[in-house]
Amino acid sequence: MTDTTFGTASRDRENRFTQAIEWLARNPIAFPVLLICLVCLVVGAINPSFWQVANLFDILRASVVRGLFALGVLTVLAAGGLEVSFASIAALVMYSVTKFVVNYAPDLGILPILVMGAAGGTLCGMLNGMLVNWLKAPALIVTIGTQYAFRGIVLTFIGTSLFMNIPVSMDAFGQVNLMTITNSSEFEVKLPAYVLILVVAACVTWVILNRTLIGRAIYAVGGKPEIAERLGFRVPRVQLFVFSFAGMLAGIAGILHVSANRLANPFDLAGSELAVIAAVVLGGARITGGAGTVGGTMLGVLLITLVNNVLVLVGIPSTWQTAILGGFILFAGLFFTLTEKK
Amino acid sequence: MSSKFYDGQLGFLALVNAVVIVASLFLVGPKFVGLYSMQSMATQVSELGLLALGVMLAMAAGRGGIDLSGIALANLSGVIAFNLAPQFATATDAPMLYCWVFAAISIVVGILGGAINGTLVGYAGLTPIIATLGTQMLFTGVAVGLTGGSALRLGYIPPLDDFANLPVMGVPISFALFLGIAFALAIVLRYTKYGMRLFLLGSNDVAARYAGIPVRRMYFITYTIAGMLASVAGIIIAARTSSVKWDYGTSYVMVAILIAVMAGVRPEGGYGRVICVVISACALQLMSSLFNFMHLSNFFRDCAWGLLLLLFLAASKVDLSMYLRFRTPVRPGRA
Amino acid sequence: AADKEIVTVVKVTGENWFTRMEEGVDKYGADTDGITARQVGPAKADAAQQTAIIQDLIAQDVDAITIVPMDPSALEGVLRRAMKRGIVITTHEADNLQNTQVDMEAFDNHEFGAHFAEQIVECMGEKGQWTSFVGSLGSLTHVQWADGGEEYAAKFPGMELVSPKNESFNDANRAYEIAKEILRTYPDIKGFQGGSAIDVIGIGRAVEEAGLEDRTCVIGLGLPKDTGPYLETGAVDSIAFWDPLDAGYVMNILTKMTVMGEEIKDGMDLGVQGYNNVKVSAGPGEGIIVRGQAWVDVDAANYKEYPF
Amino acid sequence: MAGSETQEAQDNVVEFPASEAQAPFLEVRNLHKRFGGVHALRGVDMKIEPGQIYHLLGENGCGKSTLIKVISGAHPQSEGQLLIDGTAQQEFDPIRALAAGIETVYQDLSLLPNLSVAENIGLSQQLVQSNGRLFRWLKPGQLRRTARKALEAVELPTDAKFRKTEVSRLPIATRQLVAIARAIAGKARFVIMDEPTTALTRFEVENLISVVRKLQREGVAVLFVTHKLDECKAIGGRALVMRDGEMVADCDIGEISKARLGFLMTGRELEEGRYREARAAQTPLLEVRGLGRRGGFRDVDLTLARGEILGVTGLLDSGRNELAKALAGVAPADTGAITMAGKALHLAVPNDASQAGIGYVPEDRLTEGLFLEKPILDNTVMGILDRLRNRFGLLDKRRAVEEAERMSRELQIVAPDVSAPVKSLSGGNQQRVLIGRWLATAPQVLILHGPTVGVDVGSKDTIYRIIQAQAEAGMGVLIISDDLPELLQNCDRIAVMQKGRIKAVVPADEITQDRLYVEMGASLKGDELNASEGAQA
Ligand SMILES: Nc1ncnc2c1ncn2[C@@H]1O[C@H](COP(=O)(O)OP(=O)(O)OP(=O)(O)O)[C@@H](O)[C@H]1O
Ligand SMILES: Nc1ncnc2c1ncn2[C@@H]1O[C@H](COP(=O)(O)OP(=O)(O)OP(=O)(O)O)[C@@H](O)[C@H]1O
Ligand SMILES: [Mg+2]
Ligand SMILES: [Mg+2]
Repeated sequence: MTDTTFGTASRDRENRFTQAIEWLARNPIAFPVLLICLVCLVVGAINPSFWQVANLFDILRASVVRGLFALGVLTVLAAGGLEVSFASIAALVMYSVTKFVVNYAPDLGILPILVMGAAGGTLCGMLNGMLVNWLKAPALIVTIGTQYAFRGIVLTFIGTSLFMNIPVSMDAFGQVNLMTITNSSEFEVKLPAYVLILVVAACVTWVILNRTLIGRAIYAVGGKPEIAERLGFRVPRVQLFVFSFAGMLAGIAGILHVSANRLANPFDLAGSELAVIAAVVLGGARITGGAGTVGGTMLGVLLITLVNNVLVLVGIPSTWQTAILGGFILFAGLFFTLTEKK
Repeated sequence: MSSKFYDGQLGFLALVNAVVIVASLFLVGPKFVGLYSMQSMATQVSELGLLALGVMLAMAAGRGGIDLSGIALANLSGVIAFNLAPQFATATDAPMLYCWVFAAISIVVGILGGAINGTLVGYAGLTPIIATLGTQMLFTGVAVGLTGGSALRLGYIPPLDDFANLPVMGVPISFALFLGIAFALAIVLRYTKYGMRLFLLGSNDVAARYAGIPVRRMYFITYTIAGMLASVAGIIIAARTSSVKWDYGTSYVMVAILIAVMAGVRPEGGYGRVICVVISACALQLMSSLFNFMHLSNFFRDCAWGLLLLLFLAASKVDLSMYLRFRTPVRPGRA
Repeated sequence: AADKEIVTVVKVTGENWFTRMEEGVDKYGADTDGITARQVGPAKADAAQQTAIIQDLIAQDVDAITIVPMDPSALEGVLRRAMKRGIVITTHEADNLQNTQVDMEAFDNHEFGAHFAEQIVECMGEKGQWTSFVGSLGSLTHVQWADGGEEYAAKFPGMELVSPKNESFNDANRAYEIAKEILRTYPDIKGFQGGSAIDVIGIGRAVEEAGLEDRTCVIGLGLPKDTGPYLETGAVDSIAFWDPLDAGYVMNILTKMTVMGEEIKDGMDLGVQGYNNVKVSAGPGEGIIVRGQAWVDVDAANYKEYPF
Repeated sequence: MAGSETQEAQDNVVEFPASEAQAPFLEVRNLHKRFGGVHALRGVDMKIEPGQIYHLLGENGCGKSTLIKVISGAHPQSEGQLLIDGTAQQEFDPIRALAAGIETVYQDLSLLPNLSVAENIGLSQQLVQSNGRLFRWLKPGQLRRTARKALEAVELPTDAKFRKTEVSRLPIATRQLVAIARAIAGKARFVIMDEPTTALTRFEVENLISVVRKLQREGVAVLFVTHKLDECKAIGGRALVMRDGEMVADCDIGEISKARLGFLMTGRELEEGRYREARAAQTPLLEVRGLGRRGGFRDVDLTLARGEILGVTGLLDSGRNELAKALAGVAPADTGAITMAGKALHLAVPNDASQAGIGYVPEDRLTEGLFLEKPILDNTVMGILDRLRNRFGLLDKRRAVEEAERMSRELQIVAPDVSAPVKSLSGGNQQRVLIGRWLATAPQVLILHGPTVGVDVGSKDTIYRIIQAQAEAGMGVLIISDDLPELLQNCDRIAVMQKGRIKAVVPADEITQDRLYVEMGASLKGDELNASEGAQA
């Protein structure tokens, strides 16, 4: 009698565990949500000053450039590739466009500058796409190559020196705020307007991925390229598109980076690649392609930014950030592998 | 396990080396090929070469294999060895003992770190990119955390310094060690069960499993060896710079991949030769030093590396062996 | 006889600071007969790459190498070998390096730090919270400035140093992020002492965004042109620097003297503003340390006089 | 583009109404297809008329799938012409094929595993409407309607939850129905189904046939690729028989005997190929008791004797494949016991099986069996590396080469030398390399999973000879296959599986092919089936 009850109970538990795993496998977005809640609760409990609007604003502001990169990486990853040249593209585009505008058209408005950034990024991305198609090598290795090539080009041929006299329109754009709050200790916290660009980009990416044929084609190619090809999806075009799109986002991100920091430094952004890929992976995109959502990616970006920003609040020296992020990635990798095997 | 020693890739790489050396005679003069210059390049090439061998192993094992964590682990093993070695010996009283302890701890850390990668890839089934990306951040992060981000000085420890730089019969010790390790690895890959199975595994991991190859253990061993190679590189770096730091050679991740791809290691797995990696590393070092001799900007070098990587990827699409094969022994008849 | 070749190796190529230094190096080469002078540096602020460059220079058998080390301790081995091969080695910003013949410092680093702190203390009215930045804890001079500042400020009981020696890793954005964090953690903070030349840019931006230009005192190393906009708004109150052009020039003067076997004496006049009465002391190794008094204070009023 | 061509073609129809000269819907002339060195199609001619049912028959690997891939635009032809409504097609691709109304259910189903059921069904239609251009809005309404209609036709659920399920989460039979639903979702004029019934139950097959009848009434041509002759006969229509990449017959399926069909397909009499007498079981070697694996099979009891060849057959979902994989340690069983010569075995990974002396030649030679890039040498000696050590403990390359050469001599492998990469060999030779690898290890039991899939006729014979010679020498051989003539030719006993259980074990010389079909539960001859079910009950 006791034996049987025990038996059923444990089977129930096992069932519930399997069900939980199943549910998580279908809703990978739960993973970043859980981690974000966890981090917030722990940090908030240790240091209540975490709960202020200022923090939220800062995290949003710091998420913009990383978020744009992540949307590009997500798109490429969904189509089954991995792109690591985005930071170099952004550096190349932001520095050359800013330098060009300063020297030849210092009064240019922000809109044309953004368009130039987007166009430049698209060109670089297109090059990536063509190379991946043509060389038939893993996208990771190809983009490692272009990463160095782009970086080498900007530093060899365009310039190396940081300059502060960025075009007025860019400077002004970086200073437009949506909201300004003066907090208890009398200093102002501002929510910059360029946060909206990330919001727009996320919406556009979402629409592309979920509401257009190309979006479905991206996932189809990321899932099973041979079958997608047989069903009439033109794989080379899809690849060209995703790399160009990622390039375009990187170009825009570069311009925003300059506007926000009010200086143009060609050495900037290099080295931010891993954190971005980490964000996308934490957001539930599969590194082997064919899966990943905009929502998850945005949450992944928030999570990374959160970790970067709040560790000092709980007395963990910022030097341990990287280790914690590494731990998160491995955790995510293990978690998703486990749910996938089920 | 094709028994031919010579192949197209090998010939091509040898040719690249020869071309660079000849070009250097015209571009910068005979100083470039002088003994000291050669020794200096040899000391520089060892650490890169070891990391590239690790990348080669990971790539050859297939399943999208890659090891992004090599240089991070090299630095971490140096940092941990720096912290622990004084427990066993002091550099001032027993420099020789200290060096051995330092090396031993480094290698243990390297093996442990590699084993973490191996466990993640082999037993937990993570994609190598994710696994080594995660461990790269973890290793780097731990090294940063332990050092607070700054360099730790070893000071002048004669045996360690000699190890990095002293030539014995004209060959720097670190370079000889690199060659020795490469030779041992080549033998292992060519003449042991492990080696032969590794390349089979890389060319088709499903078939390998069906054929009874202990696939998970193979991945574990392979990444562990890669970790060990990284820690040896870490020792050489520590010896050469008399210090340990978390971010030495951050550019090496890419350069090691470049060397491996140049050496004809297929990113899809299943193929790679140690001797080609060694020669390819030498070619890269020759070019790098030549650029320095020619006073070319280092940014140009980055650019050149990127383009070179793409070029070699393109070249691997074209069958070079056709043009480079001097003579292929065609065995008559059939089996 | 053939020209003597002096090569200056800097931390990283392309940054404005070292671009300005290159002007000094080139100027020295042009001014001086019998000397070719040039400057090289790695593409990335990476100690390993700097070492590789020096190794190749040794192989090229240049006559003298003068170095601004990324990380002095990483260079001991390679520099010792260079000296064994008879190459003259001089350094800058590395007064703890053993294997050098001459180390040139633009000034006494403790004094320089104290000079910053003096201004901060005065600006803050001798009381309140303040903090200090360094490029990295490995950058010895930055640490010495921070220490010098700390010692000076310790004389004023009202001054409270919080979260000292934040590392910006020579990255303005990183300095900005840290400054924001500090503002949030210590809302009453009033003083910031910058370390690396771009720290003040990052700090200035954070201060400006928080609307705290008037309440805070931001003072540190900086370059006039880069910092100009923040000096204008008052987000950065004052900067000091030594002219990298002069430093490059003087480094080469000292190197040439060493190559020629001339003696460098205490109180010598090197013919460059700020180095008219150098102090010579023994270094930690065989070599000597030569110090000038070459810092320049700059604020909103006079930064335009310096075009770099 | 393709749309306007179809339009033109329809105008033609108006001009020449119902005359003899009217072009068939689709015609191929002298079609060749080469994959590198593989000459898969060697001059195929074929006509497809509207409203007609066709059965494309032929041995494994004769080129059936290749032919339909060319017709559906998935592969370009190497040579020859493809005409639709009398118009020769240039640069034919999947989009044009779909636009022309050619819908295909591939053997591998060609479903996109990470997309939903509805998307798998409806996306092609939108792709055709946009003529392959991708910068178009998705039409969710159309997607929903199309999916619902098509799912209804194949009697799958039509609710939103099912439509949004990812295909990778569906069982194989449901996937097959989804693939069929996709084919009939659009405005099809010609539906091709490559072995559509392998995973289906009898009920689902009957439902499928009624769908096909409906299509036929609407003037749609249907082509089945199948190995099940009885099923073809029950459906009726025309038989197209292929052999070795050529079309050898086009005739009415009702008027041709099965024996004749078999001869056309294989080019030989079925009774060929038995090189040894069947014999009664002697010393038991491998014993399986109560073996089971969740979702695969259960309560399996089997005994394999020394020197015996035991066949296992059944439908795709009968559990035969899972049983084979469990015995090979690839997908281990979770209940029951396996003993080898009286010793209990625990097979958790393939390595355990090979250590225990069980060799496994997998079904999919190319992805699961061979290392295609690697030479014959590596492929054959990889199992006996321990035996090839010299006194330093290192591999003795010379002896390895000798071993490999000996093996390729014994198995008559045709290759320039043992350093030739396996991918350069013909299918039959590839299979012999794979068998040779296991023979080199001298296993006690050899499991052959579909040993002659995709192997040409001549090679089949050689392989049968090898298998039977090994059994003669005392090896226990287990053949898992759905190729009934193959089983009848080689086996001493045949175990038939149905729904995960062993339904019957019969001596091979006491059973006919028809009878086997019945046992498998595959036959459509209603009476016979009912009778046998009655007998069971
Ligand atoms: N992509 C390819 N590359 C090389 N060879 C191929 C390819 N596809 C098919 N083949 C070969 O072409 C021949 C015909 O194969 P196909 O798949 O058309 O046979 P089939 O008649 O459909 O066989 P089955 O009844 O097993 O499905 C086989 O020898 C096969 O190995
Ligand atoms: N299943 C298959 N997979 C791949 N290629 C195949 C297959 N079957 C045949 N081929 C290729 O088709 C070509 C012609 O086939 P054919 O059956 O005449 O082979 P063969 O060269 O006579 O050798 P064998 O009789 O051993 O099969 C061969 O060169 C072979 O490469
Ligand atoms: Mg102020
Ligand atoms: Mg087929």
